[in-house]
Amino acid sequence: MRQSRFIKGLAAKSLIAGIAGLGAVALAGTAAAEDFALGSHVPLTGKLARVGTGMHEGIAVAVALANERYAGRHSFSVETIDDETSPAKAVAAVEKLAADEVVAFTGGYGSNIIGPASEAAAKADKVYITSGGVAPGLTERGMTGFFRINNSAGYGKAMVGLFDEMGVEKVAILFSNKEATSGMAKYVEKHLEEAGVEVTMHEFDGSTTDFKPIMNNVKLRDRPDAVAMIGYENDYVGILRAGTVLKPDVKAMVGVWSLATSQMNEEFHDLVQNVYGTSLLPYPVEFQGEEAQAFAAKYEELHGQKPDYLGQFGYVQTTLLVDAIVRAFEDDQKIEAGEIAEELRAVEADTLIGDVVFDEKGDNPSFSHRMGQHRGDRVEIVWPKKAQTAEMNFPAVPW
Amino acid sequence: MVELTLQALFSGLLAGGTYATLALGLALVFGTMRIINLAHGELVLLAAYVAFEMERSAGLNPLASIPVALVVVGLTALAIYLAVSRIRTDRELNSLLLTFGVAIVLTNLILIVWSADIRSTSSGWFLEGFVIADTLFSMRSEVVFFGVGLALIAATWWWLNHSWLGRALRAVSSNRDAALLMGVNPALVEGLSFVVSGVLATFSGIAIYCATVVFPALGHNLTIKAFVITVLAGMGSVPGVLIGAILIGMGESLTATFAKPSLQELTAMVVFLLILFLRPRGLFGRR
Amino acid sequence: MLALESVSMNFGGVAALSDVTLAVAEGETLGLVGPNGAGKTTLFNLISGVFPPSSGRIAFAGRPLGRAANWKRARQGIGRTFQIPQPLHELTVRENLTVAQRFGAGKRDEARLDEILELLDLADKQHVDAAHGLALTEQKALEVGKALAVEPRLLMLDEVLGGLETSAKRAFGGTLMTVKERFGLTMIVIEHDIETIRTLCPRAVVLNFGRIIADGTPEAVFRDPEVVRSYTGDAAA
Amino acid sequence: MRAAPRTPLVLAVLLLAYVAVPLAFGGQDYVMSLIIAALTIGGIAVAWALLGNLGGLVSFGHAAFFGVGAYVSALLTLDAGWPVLPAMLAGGLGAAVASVATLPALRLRGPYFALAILAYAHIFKILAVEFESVTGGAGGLLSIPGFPTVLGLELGSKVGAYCLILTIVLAWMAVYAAIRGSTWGLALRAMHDSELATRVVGVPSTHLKALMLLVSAFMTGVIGAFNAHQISFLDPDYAFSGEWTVLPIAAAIFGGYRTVWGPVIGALAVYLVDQLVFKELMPSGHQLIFGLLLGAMILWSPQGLLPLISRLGLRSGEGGDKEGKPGARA
Repeated sequence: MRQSRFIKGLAAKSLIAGIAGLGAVALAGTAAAEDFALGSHVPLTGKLARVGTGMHEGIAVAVALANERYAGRHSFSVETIDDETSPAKAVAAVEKLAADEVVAFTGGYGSNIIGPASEAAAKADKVYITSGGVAPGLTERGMTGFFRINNSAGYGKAMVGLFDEMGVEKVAILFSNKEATSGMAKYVEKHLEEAGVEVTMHEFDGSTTDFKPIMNNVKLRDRPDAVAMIGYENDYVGILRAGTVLKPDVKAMVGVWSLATSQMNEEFHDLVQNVYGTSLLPYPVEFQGEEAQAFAAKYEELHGQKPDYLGQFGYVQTTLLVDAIVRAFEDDQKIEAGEIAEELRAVEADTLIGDVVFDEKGDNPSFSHRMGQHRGDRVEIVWPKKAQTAEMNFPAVPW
Repeated sequence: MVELTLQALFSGLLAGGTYATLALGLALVFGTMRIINLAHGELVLLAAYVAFEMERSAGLNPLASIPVALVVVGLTALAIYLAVSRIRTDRELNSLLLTFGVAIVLTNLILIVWSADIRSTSSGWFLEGFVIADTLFSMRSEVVFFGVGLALIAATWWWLNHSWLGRALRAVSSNRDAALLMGVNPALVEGLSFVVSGVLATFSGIAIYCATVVFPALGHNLTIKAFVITVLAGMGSVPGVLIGAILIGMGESLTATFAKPSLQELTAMVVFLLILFLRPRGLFGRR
Repeated sequence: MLALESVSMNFGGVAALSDVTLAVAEGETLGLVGPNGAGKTTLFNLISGVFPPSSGRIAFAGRPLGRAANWKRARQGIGRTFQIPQPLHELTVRENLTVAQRFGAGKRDEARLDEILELLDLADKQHVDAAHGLALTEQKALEVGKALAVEPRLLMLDEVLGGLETSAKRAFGGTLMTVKERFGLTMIVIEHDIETIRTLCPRAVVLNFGRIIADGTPEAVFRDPEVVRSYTGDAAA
Repeated sequence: MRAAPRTPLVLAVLLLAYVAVPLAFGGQDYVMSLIIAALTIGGIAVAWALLGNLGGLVSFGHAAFFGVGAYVSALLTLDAGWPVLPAMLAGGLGAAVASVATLPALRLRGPYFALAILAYAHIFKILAVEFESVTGGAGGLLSIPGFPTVLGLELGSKVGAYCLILTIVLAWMAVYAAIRGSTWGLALRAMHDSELATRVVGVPSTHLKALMLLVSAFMTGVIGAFNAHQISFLDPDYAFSGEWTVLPIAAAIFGGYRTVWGPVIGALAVYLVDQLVFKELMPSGHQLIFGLLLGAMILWSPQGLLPLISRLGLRSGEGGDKEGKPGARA
């Protein structure tokens, strides 16, 4: 079943690429055409292949829905290049797409890749919008055409906010020594300590498989109220399994991205019970509102599965971009990067990922993630209060 | 403190069992043919993915998919041998490059077929805790495969020392020409060593699938770990592999417990280099 | 020139050389004989520094060699050949000599290389691939040529005449004498052939089971009953 | 003697590289980017091949030197305010100094050496993560200064960066050729198959190998520094990525690592074909092609592509399947 899904995905990808190619040709032919080709680079191979694919699928949904929304007036396509998680290839991809005269860029995963890639986009005078890199430095580069709908502060706020609401006094942070994870760990450490919470830090290598020694340290030495896990899926699984075996006396296991997802709920069902992680929407997704439902339906149609958070981010960033392009185009029938950027900066939208309002740096300060909790076959949103689908189950751990 | 140390040693011991199974296949081929099979980790990974596929599509328990995995991995190992045996010049280095190429191919095939998602068994039985005296904690899978690993090592050791084929294998490894004179066909024996290494890789892969998670890029790490242990053990020493694996396992868990978890890898690498420089024949190597 | 003092060498408990004490005077040509496995080549390896002795001391030109590396000994003036010719692979005959001269003697002197090639009858073959293009006699000549290019004071020849036909052997023996005179060498010659030793060497030393069992003129040595026994016992075949 | 008949060819290639390529592709940033990336790989491949061919040492960890060079240069420009070009040289020196730490590995035979260097690459990476105060840790370094304008040539532009990396790679090839043509080169080539025989004629083989390791590390370090300023960011995963080892090896093997041109031609061919052709055919997992290519070359033409072509062309002349006639390597 998985495999056929994959093949379908492949077919869809090549179809999109084909359309994009045609679109580029058409665009090059007639300068004032109503067909807009977007450029996208995401990792479809390499370390970040999984997350890149998720964003890629969301972008495809946004383009498909835009074609329906603007049917008869404009058409959209996206030309995607696999950057293979390599900055040099991402830069080359951006340059190639720019040469193919794409209107703007949506995509990018990993702060280290987005950095140089977005600089290449700026050089080509194109707008670049992303949700794939949360490093604060990205929006501190004085670029006018760079937009990001999420940021590490938003993730950190959610995690710290949840701990605050739990009223924990001592937290052990287990984090992977990667760029995004160590940055996030430091953010959380700082803000928890400011709130008077005692913090212990445990940095582990990405290749760690046996977390029992770390967990035992947590259990016997730290004795925290809660454990914060900042890593990726394989780390979460390892940590939680170590927890299940050692059963430290903690009140909550809290993670960040890639944890409170439908996939983790399905594949590691027992392991993730009562575990928290960032999540925009509950699962099974109760899409409320027309747009959300349309998104979910289209996602299932195109990719044969329920959307995850990666798809939502990819979708939101691309939809914001598409709408800005249309607005920038329709007043004077011209596509200008500066104008698209202006339109984006004027956005005040309530999206699938919450409010989006860009500041002058292209950051979205109002971004705040939500925290979900695995409960049975469901992921309930438990923080913030106003978005709650259920009260948090606290204290509770998988074991 | 005592509790922490004991748990670290226990965890290291169990990890060592898995590492030993992982390394033994590599060490066997290395001992027989002086060939470092850089695709060994990918063979292990392949077994894990076969188990995953059987579990997902047929609902089989990982243990039940061992026969299928044996066939798939054994044949792949044989194919690698057939390619390696075609090398005529500078076999030691060219085989390194060739198996390196095979490793890249296998990693990407796994990526294409099973995608980059992380996989692990959904069979809860393996993940249940196994606790000794309320102080030593482990998962059932770790204990089970520690036992399996010990049995495999004992079996391999017995096979090498007491069976005719095993002795032939050792004869080939010490002197190919003399073996020829004894009426042993070196090609057959070398092919056999690859297949046996595939068998060991299979068990190792299933063990890893049951205890931790697998993903396509994991193979490289597994190969490196296996090689580190092989060097530590020394050429041709089966018990050495077990002891080396346990030392590495314990070294890692002690580092994680008392120093800094992110330095685990550093410990293994430094030990590896020290052994290479100070005692290149390994802890238990002959010759 | 060369002095060995109670030199012993063990390989994993097997004694290849035991308590060998030997002095070679400047300008001397010493024949080193003995059955296979007597330790002759081991002795060369110790002097040229392929490996250090288990015990004992070796001094060259009045200075102890200690644990000096083999390439340093070449630079100090110890040249040697290998029983199985070991040309420098991937190089031509002349390049072989060039490398030896450049590194062993620390200079470039094309005229001297020409002379060596001429003396050893290799001039025609100087641009031939040394590893694959030479006949056995030529390979042996190249062995000597490499050692000469180092500009040694002591030249150790390990069966350079072995395997050659009688006439070739005689001619090459003559060449060696010329070479010795021309470059003022001290030589140690390992040879099985008693006749060769007689013609080349005023002095012969016999090794058996790693020990010196005789030392004297070839005539005296080959009459020594122990030497005769060692030969009929082991080397008859 | 070797270069004389080739001079016109060399001049033609230089003209093509310095004039024709910028004229033809100068306007297409992405083509230039690909060529720059390919030359970056090619530069490491030359350094790798120098060590492999002359030193007889196959390394599986050139990423170690690449990463050190990148970090040293980036940190000198960021923290000490050095100008970029001297910092790049210092990056090369830094890599050479780092290679001193790897000298004990010279005692090891073939595969052991290869994997020991790999261990060093791992260790350097871990150190880059751990020494956060200096290296910025896992978060890495952002906004590394780009190339300056020299003599009116804007090195920061695509064409400028291209000319810079081209010059570096050509310089490395010249160094490689010069070493190979010297008596040292003769001794180094001889060492590969007859180490003891070279030692007893006075060749300090270990010293020469060490020197080649240092030179190779220096070259790789400068290339790493170039890449850091070109991409303008670094983190440990990227700087010490296995990619900096894998691709150069594939390129050098493919082009023929016993020739001076082979590694660069191999890099251009492998990288550009991969990016322009295979990537279109296989959006995911097209690295598979590298593996197949590497395996196929080892099996059918371990001396690389050029000998393979000439062999296919001259099939009638060749008797058996014997590889590596010395003439073909010179």
